[in-house]
Amino acid sequence: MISISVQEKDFDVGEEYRQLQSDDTSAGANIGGIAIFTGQVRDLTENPLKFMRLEHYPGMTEKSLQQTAEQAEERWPTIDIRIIHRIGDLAPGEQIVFVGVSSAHRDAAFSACEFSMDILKTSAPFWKKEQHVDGASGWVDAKDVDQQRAERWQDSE
Amino acid sequence: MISISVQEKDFDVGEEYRQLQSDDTSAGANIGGIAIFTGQVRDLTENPLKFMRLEHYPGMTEKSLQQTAEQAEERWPTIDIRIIHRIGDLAPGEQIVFVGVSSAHRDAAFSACEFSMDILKTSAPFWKKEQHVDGASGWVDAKDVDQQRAERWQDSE
Amino acid sequence: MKVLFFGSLREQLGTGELNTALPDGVKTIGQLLQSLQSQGDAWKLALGTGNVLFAVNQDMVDENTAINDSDEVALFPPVTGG
Amino acid sequence: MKVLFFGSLREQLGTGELNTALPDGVKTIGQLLQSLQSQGDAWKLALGTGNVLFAVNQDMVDENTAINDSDEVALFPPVTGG
Repeated sequence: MISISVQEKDFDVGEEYRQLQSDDTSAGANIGGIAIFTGQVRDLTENPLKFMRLEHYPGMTEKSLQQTAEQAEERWPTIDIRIIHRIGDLAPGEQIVFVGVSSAHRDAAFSACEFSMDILKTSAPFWKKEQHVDGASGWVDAKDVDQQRAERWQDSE
Repeated sequence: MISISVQEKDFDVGEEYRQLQSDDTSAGANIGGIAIFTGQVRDLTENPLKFMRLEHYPGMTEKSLQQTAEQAEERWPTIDIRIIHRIGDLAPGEQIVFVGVSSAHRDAAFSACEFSMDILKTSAPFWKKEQHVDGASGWVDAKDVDQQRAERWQDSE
Repeated sequence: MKVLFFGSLREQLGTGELNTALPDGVKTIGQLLQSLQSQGDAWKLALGTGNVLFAVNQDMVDENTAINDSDEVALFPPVTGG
Repeated sequence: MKVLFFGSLREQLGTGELNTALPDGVKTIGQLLQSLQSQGDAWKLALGTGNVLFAVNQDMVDENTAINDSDEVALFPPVTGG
């Protein structure tokens, strides 16, 4: 089962984990492993960050995340895939993204989770703008390394 | 910081996640990502499982898990690594193992988490014995694929 | 047709949405990008970077993708979510 | 010296711990494994599988690792945690 959410409000990892665990109607005790990744707002700039503004393309965002999860589901034997991505103004330390995957197999859970994060980073239409404490602001540039991480899934399982 | 626990009692993923998030005295808002894996008892046998008995080598278990976490810490820029492994009798669906890694970087969090799981599977002295509902029981055999997954970390970063 | 702009492009252009007829001779989204640059210096500056991504009907596509008047078209910089 | 057994080995041997003097001529843990097999058929059956792992002082080691009387030595089947 795939669950996608794009939302302003925060998410609770414990609660999301319980949702992944409790898909027992279909999976019973077949879940062997659950892999989770969350991303947070870092404050690494010399100029202190007040918050990160997350802009997105409503409609396409959900469609893109859904397609990413479906691709993961086709490549690995997953049970559930849950993706949450926040939008709006997020302070340093706040959670931005959640990807959780349950599977009968540990390798499938890990791979589908990491794949989803890597593809999301280069294909889901979100844009970050840093808003600094001193009033300065600037759009975050896309990173080559993210493109490379996404591309490595093209030629290897 | 490394935290290792071998315990009979269950663990709460939400609480463990909060611990990973809250190591702010050293990390501040430097955590960019947190990767978590949990393993559960599956019931895949034709003969229904009553519980899985987890036996271990007290002392060596903790030492082995500590060494695995230290190796992960040397290879990737992690902030915190938390490993929990349960022992005793665990029913189908119960949690067995937790590995959580926080890092400034998503790739480091993912790799250190997956590495720790793979190395743990082949080097931490735990043994599983299936206890079936009908009274039958049998030790679980080690899997070649686990050995292969551990060995792939020897030649690649 | 509706052309949407996001992120730094939206900000540079001062608009998130343009309602326009498909210009004569424009058959692909790459050609639309070229055509829009003739609207003025701000458009040329924002869209002439060689670093613009395309979506047609909410799917990311390449510059050679055909478009028509009823499509929802979007132009935006490389994405930075996650 | 103290020799510990775990998992199926412990069960097959009917004991988790053996207190014994280091047998004459035994210098490595691989040699200890050979020596223990001479204790009887059950020992030969359990320890002669070619599928026994070794730990000395709670570190996994290979069969050529030297041991002495004060070491904590353990023999066990491949591990199956996680």
